Amino acid sequence: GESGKNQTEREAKAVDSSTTFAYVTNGVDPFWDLCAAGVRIAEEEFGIKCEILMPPKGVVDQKRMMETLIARGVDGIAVSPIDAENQTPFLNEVAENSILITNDADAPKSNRLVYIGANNYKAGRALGKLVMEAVPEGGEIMLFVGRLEQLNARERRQGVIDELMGKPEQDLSSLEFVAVDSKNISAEGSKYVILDTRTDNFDKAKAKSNAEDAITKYKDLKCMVGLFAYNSPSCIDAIKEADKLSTIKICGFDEQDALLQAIQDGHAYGTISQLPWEYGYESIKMLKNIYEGNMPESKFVEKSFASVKQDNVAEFWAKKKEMAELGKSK
Amino acid sequence: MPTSESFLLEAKGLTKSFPGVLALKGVSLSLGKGEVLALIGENGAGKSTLMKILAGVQPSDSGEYFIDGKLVSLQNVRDALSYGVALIHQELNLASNLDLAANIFLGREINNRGFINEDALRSEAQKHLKRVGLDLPTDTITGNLPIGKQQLVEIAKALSCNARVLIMDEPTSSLSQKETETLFEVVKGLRTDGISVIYISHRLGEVKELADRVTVFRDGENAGDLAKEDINHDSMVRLMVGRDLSEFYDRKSHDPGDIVLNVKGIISPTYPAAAVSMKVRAGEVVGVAGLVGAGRTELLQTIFGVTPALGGSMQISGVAFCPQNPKAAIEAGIALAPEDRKLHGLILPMSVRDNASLPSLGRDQNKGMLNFGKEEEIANKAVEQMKIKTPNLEQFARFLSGGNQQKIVLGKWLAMNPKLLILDEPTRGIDVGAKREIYRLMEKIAGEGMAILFVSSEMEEVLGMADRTYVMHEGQISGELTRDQMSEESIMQLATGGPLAA
Amino acid sequence: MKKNVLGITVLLVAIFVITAIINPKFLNAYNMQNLLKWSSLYGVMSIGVAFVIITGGIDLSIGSVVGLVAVVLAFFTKIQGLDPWTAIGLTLLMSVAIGLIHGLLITKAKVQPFVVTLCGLLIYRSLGRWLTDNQSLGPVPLEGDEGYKNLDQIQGLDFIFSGKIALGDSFNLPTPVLFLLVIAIAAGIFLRRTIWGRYLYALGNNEDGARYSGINTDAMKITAYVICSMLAGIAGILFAFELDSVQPAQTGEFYELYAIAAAVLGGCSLRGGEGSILGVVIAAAVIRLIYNSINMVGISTHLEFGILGMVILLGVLGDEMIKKAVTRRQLSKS
Amino acid sequence: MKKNVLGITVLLVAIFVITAIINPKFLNAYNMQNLLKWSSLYGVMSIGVAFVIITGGIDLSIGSVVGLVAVVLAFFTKIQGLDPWTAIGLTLLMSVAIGLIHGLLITKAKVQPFVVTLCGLLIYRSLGRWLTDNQSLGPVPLEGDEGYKNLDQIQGLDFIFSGKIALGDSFNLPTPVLFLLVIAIAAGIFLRRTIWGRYLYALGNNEDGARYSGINTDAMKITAYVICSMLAGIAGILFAFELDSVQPAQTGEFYELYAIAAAVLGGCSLRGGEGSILGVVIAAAVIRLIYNSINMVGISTHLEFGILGMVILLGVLGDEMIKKAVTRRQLSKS
Ligand SMILES: Nc1ncnc2c1ncn2[C@@H]1O[C@H](COP(=O)(O)OP(=O)(O)OP(=O)(O)O)[C@@H](O)[C@H]1O
Ligand SMILES: Nc1ncnc2c1ncn2[C@@H]1O[C@H](COP(=O)(O)OP(=O)(O)OP(=O)(O)O)[C@@H](O)[C@H]1O
Ligand SMILES: [Mg+2]
Ligand SMILES: [Mg+2]
Repeated sequence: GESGKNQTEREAKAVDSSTTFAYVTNGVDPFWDLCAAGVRIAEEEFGIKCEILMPPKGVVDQKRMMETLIARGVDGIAVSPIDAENQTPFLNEVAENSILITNDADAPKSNRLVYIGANNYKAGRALGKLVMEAVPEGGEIMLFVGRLEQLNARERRQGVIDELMGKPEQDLSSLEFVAVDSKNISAEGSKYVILDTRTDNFDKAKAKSNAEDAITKYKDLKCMVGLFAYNSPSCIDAIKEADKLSTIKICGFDEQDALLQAIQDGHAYGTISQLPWEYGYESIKMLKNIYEGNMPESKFVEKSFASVKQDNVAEFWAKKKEMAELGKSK
Repeated sequence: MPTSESFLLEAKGLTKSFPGVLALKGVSLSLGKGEVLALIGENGAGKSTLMKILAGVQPSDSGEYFIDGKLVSLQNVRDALSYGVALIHQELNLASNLDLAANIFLGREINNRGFINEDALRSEAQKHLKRVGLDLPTDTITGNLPIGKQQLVEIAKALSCNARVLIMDEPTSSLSQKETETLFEVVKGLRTDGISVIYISHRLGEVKELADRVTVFRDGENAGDLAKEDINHDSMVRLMVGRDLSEFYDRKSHDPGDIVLNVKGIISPTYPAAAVSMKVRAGEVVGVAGLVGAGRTELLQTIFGVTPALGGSMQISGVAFCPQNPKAAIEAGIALAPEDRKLHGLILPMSVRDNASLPSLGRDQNKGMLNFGKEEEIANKAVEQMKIKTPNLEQFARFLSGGNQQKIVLGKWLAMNPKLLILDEPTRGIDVGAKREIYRLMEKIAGEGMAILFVSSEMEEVLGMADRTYVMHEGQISGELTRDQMSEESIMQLATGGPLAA
Repeated sequence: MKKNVLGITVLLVAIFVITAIINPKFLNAYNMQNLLKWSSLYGVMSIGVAFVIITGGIDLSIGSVVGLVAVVLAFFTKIQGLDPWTAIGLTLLMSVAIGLIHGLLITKAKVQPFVVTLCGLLIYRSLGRWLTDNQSLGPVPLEGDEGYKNLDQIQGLDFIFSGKIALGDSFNLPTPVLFLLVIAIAAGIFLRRTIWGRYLYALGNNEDGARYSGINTDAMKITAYVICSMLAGIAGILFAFELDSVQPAQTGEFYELYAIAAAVLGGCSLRGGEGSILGVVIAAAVIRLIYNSINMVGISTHLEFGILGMVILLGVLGDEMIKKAVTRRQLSKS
Repeated sequence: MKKNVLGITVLLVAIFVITAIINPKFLNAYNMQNLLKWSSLYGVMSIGVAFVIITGGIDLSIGSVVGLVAVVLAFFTKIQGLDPWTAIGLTLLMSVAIGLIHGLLITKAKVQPFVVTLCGLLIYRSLGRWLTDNQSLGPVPLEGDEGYKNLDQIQGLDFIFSGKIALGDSFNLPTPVLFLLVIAIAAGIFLRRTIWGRYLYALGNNEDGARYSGINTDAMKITAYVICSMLAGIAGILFAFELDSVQPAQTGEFYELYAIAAAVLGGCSLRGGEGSILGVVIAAAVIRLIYNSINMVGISTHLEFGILGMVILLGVLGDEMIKKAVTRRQLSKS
């Protein structure tokens, strides 16, 4: 974009201890503490200062926090925009005043310089593959998620649906979504039926009672899929208490301890991790490179994600623990 | 039946019911032009209820209401005002956060398309305040005035309506002698101007002085009318209670016992410069007289621990005592029947039983468990002893008349068997029948050796009941009078700060 | 009083029957167990807030207290490795201290309850996040955690607070139900059979009147806030063990609104002096039942809030109308 | 009245000066602009709730009204492609209707304000989510959207509601400041110079007394709720254009608490009959200032809530103490 010129025209200079970058999350969640670990590693490695800001209540807080960062004159910002599309004008304002990159969620229409992130649709498809491995014979599946207004949640959900329904891979930029309250999704040639998607507004108690109610309602339920970090642990609890571990499989997303424990114990099948610490590290490293005048070739740095199952969970968990320790703010 | 054109206002066969009460059972009332009609009756006779109907505050259930001979149906207060009918409520109804000018013209502001014309408002308000003898800046916040002055503001407010009919529901209950006299002048002036007044009071002396005619209610029905020449104390009482009342103040002298309350130079927050000392003996009835705002209620509240003393000392039966809250005072053997029984004396939404037993609960410790049998006993005893008129013990205190409410207050304290009973305006707003019962009770318990300290603004009551009287002026005790020295003149003299004539 | 409980009971039965007809699986033992369990958790909390509402006050902080207690408990057992019973004791003590502070600020410093507890809402939420650096954590330690050596004891606690007791072949009674029963009965006795309960109703109706009758109104009000925070604390412990995972920024968020809604729907008047424990417990169950029914019937989760809001509003409106009708009938009789 | 405004002004100045000393960048034009802008957005909303609080009521629904209005506006302009001015008109009409419903339920059906607006909080939030199927959307359409043909008009609106007017070289005045100014002055005049304002204060202090004076108290109360919801609606439009992004489940969440906190900190008493617009506006600015300072000084965001809570609590406590001291001095003088 045009106003993006400011960023590239910036005079390149080496980072030093007065250089400050900021890492702005999309909310308050343990996921971001794991990202923070990566930020800390980068901070140490490059000898710079990094601030981590977690807006507690959505777009408003994210906006005001970033405004303050501009007012303070930080040298670069890595952000996970909450509403990528509609926040575009503001992101452009930020991009004019600082180095702006996005991570975790992209705002492709804005003047951000780079996006670092996993393709949530692909991650969803990977999760779908896990489900197919967990219940190869097919059957009824339930999805659980915090809120469906977040793009990453929708993409993830669509990935799972498309994979299970045997649909061809869609292009991320032109995704077609299935309505969020559609029930009993099935397709010709697919052995799977996706019964419903229940949301809980980030209330863990609600997440658990949603899982319990699904167990009550669907006798032949084969697999519960949690799209947000806390969803699958809630499902595990509910299934354990209902004594259905042998009949209902669980696949999750992200890397909460309870889920990893369940994978280790064979109670859950597997999870998709976005390796959040790499987000933090890569973002800061990217900011540093741009600051020093090294623009990357591509504006889209796709990050890998890991599929964690019983065979590799021990190793993964050890790494996660290390990162969690590091991510604690000082 | 055609209505006589000569009546400005006429009500016929009005009925009104409330949950559980039939307050008016078809009452009638008429008012001529320039007439001062006194409306009297026992507590709960339905006087205020009828007045609220006449002033558009509440609708009647049935019956007819004529103004200028025309049948009217009022929807709200505004309608009544448009017919020229204004009501001064029995209870204060001012907005305590607004200033005097705002209150006087509340709802009738001088305005230009909604914008208030403050200057005009203030100068008009000033006039009306002067009329009732209040010479205060119009921007005084109403809540900062003592109750008596607020009552005068209410009257000024009603006068400012330029009403043809002014209804005054117990306007003098919290006025001083002097303020009452000012009010009388105002009422007489209104009569001369051809304005009609309905005047409600339990003070029969006032009625005699002012009224052109008296209408009497009993139990929501008309009990009779008295023409000017027939108005006297006995005739009014007879119509009100349906029989003659013998000797009103029935005091025998007792030999006072030991000193129960000994107050030495206590200082209360309202008058920090004045130290008060007094003694009350067992079996003695001690009065405290004074003008409104003299600090009598403050004194009682300090003794009772509501507003702890800032200095000085007190003894109860020789034991030093300095209550920080009413609980401590009650534990030391003091009881207070407060001036404002609805606010301080009772829990209106609770039953007669709960109210009567409330202070006793803590004393009859049963490891904190309620003893329902005992409660029942206390409440029954109070109802019997005080002759409380209530359908049953479950009745909410809210639904009883003022006199019966006061009797519950007294009953709950007598159940505690205190050493000292303090009464603040024990008969304010209470009808003659109940009054006499309260006086009898005071006599009886004093005879049994209880010490009684009471505050009263009714001269007659002090003269009739007290063995000894302290008179207060601006927070100080300006004099102490024995029964022989007590007279209307001597009390007034001390109450207004003058020296006692030799 | 009885009439209020009647209205809400009819509502409970009506929703129950309709849901059972639409989806008979609603009635199976597992679902009933869950319904009982959640009703108990929210019930405990709602009883607490009922005490405060009866005195004419309000407590907006309980959601944050639930969160903070859950966070601190997990912090003690998992990160500090504290003896689990000591941890329970300390967290309860903390919740009592919170109630005490509320009570003192309200009675002695004369700050309005709404303000005190609104600030509490903000402060405790912040404290929990700060203490754990916003990491979600569960009260039951995992291998390698500090508290792992106490695992047996903690699993014992886990059973006490979120276990199930087999009754007959297929029904397992969730232990929170026992907590609710004990607390509800104790609260009911306290309110209706002890002098202090009477004092609470009296001061809720007329504080000055109660003080003039020799009641130490400040002490009683403080007691109500302490009971409220303590029950929020117990609810916090129950939630922590039930969920096995505590999120400092989210656990308990908005629960104050549920609890207040339950108290109001159950017949408490926000003007004070009115309300019964039975009504509140039934109302808490109604709210949980609505959630359960929405899932059972398969209504979109977007509409949950709205349905809940409508039911509360109609419930309160209906109650008001019943009361009016009863009064009118009494009138026409007399 | 004056004393209240003094206390809060001192607080404002103190935080301002301290922050400026710690981080002089706080004073730069860009930051001042933002501070003014956010203060205005929250100020508009807080003025609305002040009206209701002055009558002795409360409105817990404004956060949800802000959310719903923002959602519906974006829905109209972006998805339905409605004429933008019509869209603005319809959403304002909706907010007025909401206030009217609140007022009628409170005055005619005699349901308590807390209950009515708590149900409102739940219902409107749900409505917004249901209407948009819980998708985020912005009021300004993007290429391909239905409303795209009205783009010029909408961008005009965008400027009106969230534009910046250059004053001098470096300072741009955000347009919401003008909204706040106009609304605050109008509200101040309404409350202090018209009969209706006087009626609101009178009925907040003594409702029966006001009715006995011939004031149509029900109509006045309804007016207060209508004003409150309408200002929440205006705030909703301002927020929608400011953020360019509306999230049905989140936009406006918790704002009722900010607005009530601002009203209380600004000198309104929840008992009714007290409060001034100036105080409320300053208090809203203080709250925004606290947020800004925390970020400027670089304090952990985990502590934001806590600091805000402490400041409000201490502010109200301090105010209480000042009042007491003044009374005592007056006493000792007399
Ligand atoms: N709002 C109400 N609700 C229920 N009962 C009421 C109400 N107002 C009045 N009553 C009852 O109606 C009856 C008449 O009351 P009213 O106030 O008219 O008596 P009154 O003659 O003015 O007595 P007092 O001399 O004590 O003022 C009483 O029994 C009273 O308890
Ligand atoms: N709420 C109040 N605010 C300010 N001043 C008050 C208040 N109540 C009483 N006062 C003042 O305290 C003084 C003493 O009042 P108090 O009520 O004790 O007088 P009193 O002699 O008992 O009169 P009354 O016969 O009305 O009870 C009065 O001058 C009055 O102005
Ligand atoms: Mg009367
Ligand atoms: Mg007095």
